[in-house]
Amino acid sequence: MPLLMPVVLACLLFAVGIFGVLARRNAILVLMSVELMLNAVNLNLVAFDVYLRDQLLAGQTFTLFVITIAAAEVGLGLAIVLLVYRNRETAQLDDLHQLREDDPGPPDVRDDTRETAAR
Amino acid sequence: MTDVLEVALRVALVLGVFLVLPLLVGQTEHKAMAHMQSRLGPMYAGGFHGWAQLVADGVKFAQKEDIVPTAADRVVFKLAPAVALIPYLIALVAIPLGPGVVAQDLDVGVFFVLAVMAVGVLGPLMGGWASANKFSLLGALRTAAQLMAYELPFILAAASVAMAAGTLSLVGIVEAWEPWWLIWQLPAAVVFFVAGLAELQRPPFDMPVADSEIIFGAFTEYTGLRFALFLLAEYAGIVVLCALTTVLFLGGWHGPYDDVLGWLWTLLKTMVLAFVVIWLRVSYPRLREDQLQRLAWQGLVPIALLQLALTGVVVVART
Amino acid sequence: MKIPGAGLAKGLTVTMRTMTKRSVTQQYPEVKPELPPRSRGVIALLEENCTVCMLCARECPDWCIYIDSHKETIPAPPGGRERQRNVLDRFDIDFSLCMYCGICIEVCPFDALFWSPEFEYSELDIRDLTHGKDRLGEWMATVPAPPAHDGHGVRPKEVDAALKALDKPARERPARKPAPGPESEDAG
Amino acid sequence: MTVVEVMFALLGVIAVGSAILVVTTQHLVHAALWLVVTLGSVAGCYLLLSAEFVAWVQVLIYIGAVVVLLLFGLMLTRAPIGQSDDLDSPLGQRIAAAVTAASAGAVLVASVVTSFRGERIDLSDDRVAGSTGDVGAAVFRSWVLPFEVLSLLLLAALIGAIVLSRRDVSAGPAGARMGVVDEFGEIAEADGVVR
Repeated sequence: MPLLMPVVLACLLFAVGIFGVLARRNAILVLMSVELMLNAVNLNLVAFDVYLRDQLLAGQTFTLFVITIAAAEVGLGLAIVLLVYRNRETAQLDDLHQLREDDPGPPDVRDDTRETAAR
Repeated sequence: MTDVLEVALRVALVLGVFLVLPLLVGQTEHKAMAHMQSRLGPMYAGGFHGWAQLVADGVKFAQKEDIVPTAADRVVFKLAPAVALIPYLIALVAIPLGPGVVAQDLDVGVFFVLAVMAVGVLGPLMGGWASANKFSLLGALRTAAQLMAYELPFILAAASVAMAAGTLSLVGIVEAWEPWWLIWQLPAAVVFFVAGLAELQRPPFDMPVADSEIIFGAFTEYTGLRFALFLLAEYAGIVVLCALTTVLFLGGWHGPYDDVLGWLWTLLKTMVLAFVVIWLRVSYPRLREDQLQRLAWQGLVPIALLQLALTGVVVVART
Repeated sequence: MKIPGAGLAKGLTVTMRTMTKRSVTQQYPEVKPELPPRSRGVIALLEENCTVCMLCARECPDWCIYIDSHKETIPAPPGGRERQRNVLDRFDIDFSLCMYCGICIEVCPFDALFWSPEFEYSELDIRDLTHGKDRLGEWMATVPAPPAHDGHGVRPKEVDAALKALDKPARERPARKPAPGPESEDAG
Repeated sequence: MTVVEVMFALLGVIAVGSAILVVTTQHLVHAALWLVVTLGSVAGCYLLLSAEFVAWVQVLIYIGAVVVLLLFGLMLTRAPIGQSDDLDSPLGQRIAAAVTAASAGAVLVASVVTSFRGERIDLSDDRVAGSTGDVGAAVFRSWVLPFEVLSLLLLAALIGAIVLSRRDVSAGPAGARMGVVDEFGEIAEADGVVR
């Protein structure tokens, strides 16, 4: 098999992942796009590992590690997203700009501090 | 040409097992549960003690109207039963019946079966979300929560026996099995079986389909054949779980005259375990959500980890 | 000492023990149930005994007995005079109303009503549950024979009287055969 | 083209196609389900590259755990059935994203094509490059230190997730800010706000 096949596939997947991260507003969709990019990297690692006949199997081993880290990342990321959703009732990344300096803000942006104090 | 024939034969065998054993388990459940409740169970269909009840059920399901709710996500809704059922069919491929009687001896057998079973759980999730019904959604949420809790002890327990045998191949595990493992791997066996029951959402772990609370969970909106497929998936899941427990922990085909009767021992052990599944269903009430989570995280996971440590120590000491 | 899991094992033994016992299910259409004596299935009418006294209809708590009749004059026998008697035209019991209390049978002074254990008379139309006197008469065939007297029970007064009469010297009374109690007409 | 290459090409097309659907579909849950297809076909690619173990780990962890988690998250954030209009950024940002992605992809593809044209992966012999035994030996002989570090990282992530999702961990101002209403009460309240 030409080495180019898996490697180009990985590049394409990575590009799609970049597009997803940049173009999506929903936090969970962004997480999914990150997963796509991680998969592209994994595919690359495995392809080169097989291509080079690595005696230490570094590529596949690190693929396993990346998969593990991805699972941890999704777990943590989702915990954060759920927390944000719980407090703001939205998972849209564009709406999370309270730390921005001098934010006139659309009128429907809620003042989080006053809201919770009122509770 | 003979290769093609052999493959076809193996596939046919797996398909036959897949179609017969779940029905057998279902019929056993009908009758055993009935007698445990001082009833007789089905007595009419087929004449002798209602042996054809499930065939009749199948015919009935096939005749029913296939309804998709208006607000449902049609494609996902229709796809969900297949997603729930097919993984169990694929999982059966790797399970050995007797010495040399296996559809495909895989190097990563245990892993393969566990991975494929993990895909099967997407079915209820998809169905529950796509039904556009709040009870279905609740059922799907409960399914997801339950799966995340029980997947870990399930795999840890399987890892213990794989470690003891020094291989992930199911055939290899059975070949390495010795009777004293029954004691040595007992905690892992119990953890595996219980966690597997929870993954299948069988009572007493049937929170996700609890019919007295959320109607029928993710399957509420399903009718006719699609509903039947979900039910079949449940019983196929029982068969796969019991066969897997047999192969991993009860020594598979080991028994008297196992070079000839091996397949019989495997089937017998599987059916005994399936009976235990039914027995547990009749005996215990449904666990509450907090009890469910507590059992997984405070009971099964520590036991599985301890078992893993014990297995490691024994394996290292023996070599 | 409390063994962990003892409760779980107990639950399992209960179900297992139940499984080995005979189940209590009655396979009704194939196997007829063994009804206890004096089962209240349906009410049968012995038309000849009915004098249209209307007691049953009046005592019925939910008024489910309908009786119509007319008077008939019997031509005078030679040397006698004409007599009138009641003739039953209609005797219906609406079993959709009947609550099987059995009061009508208790109050009937002439033993025209009986309990029959037959219970298979369901209908698709509720109106068909009103049985006419012909239908009620047909049930008479299913009325079981009255149970024999309990040997330890109190003897009927008639038997006592007859026995007392038997004890007296035969010459004081004209010889008469005492009727044995249980076979007397009013036993049922 | 051998059979393996044809199958790989097919799987690649499926993977890229479903990946594009993941990032463009307007149905939240469909995105997760298309992700399953992508991950599955990437697993198939691993199998064709004879990395068996990695392939099944991919299925078990990604589809069995990660996607279930994602679906769980989607359901908890009330993914609606049907199209949602607010998944994508404004058009300008999307165009910019597309340009960025396309140029990144073009650069990457161009560079790998110039570097590795004509190179072939040798899959002719029957040796499995990633059998369980080989991978196991590699992980626990050569890479045992990263493995241990990874386990530590996982533990940290576990604790982090627990701390994030529990509300009774800190009684300080931060904990008070999060509120002490239980989850279902909170959701009911959110209902009132949104509708």
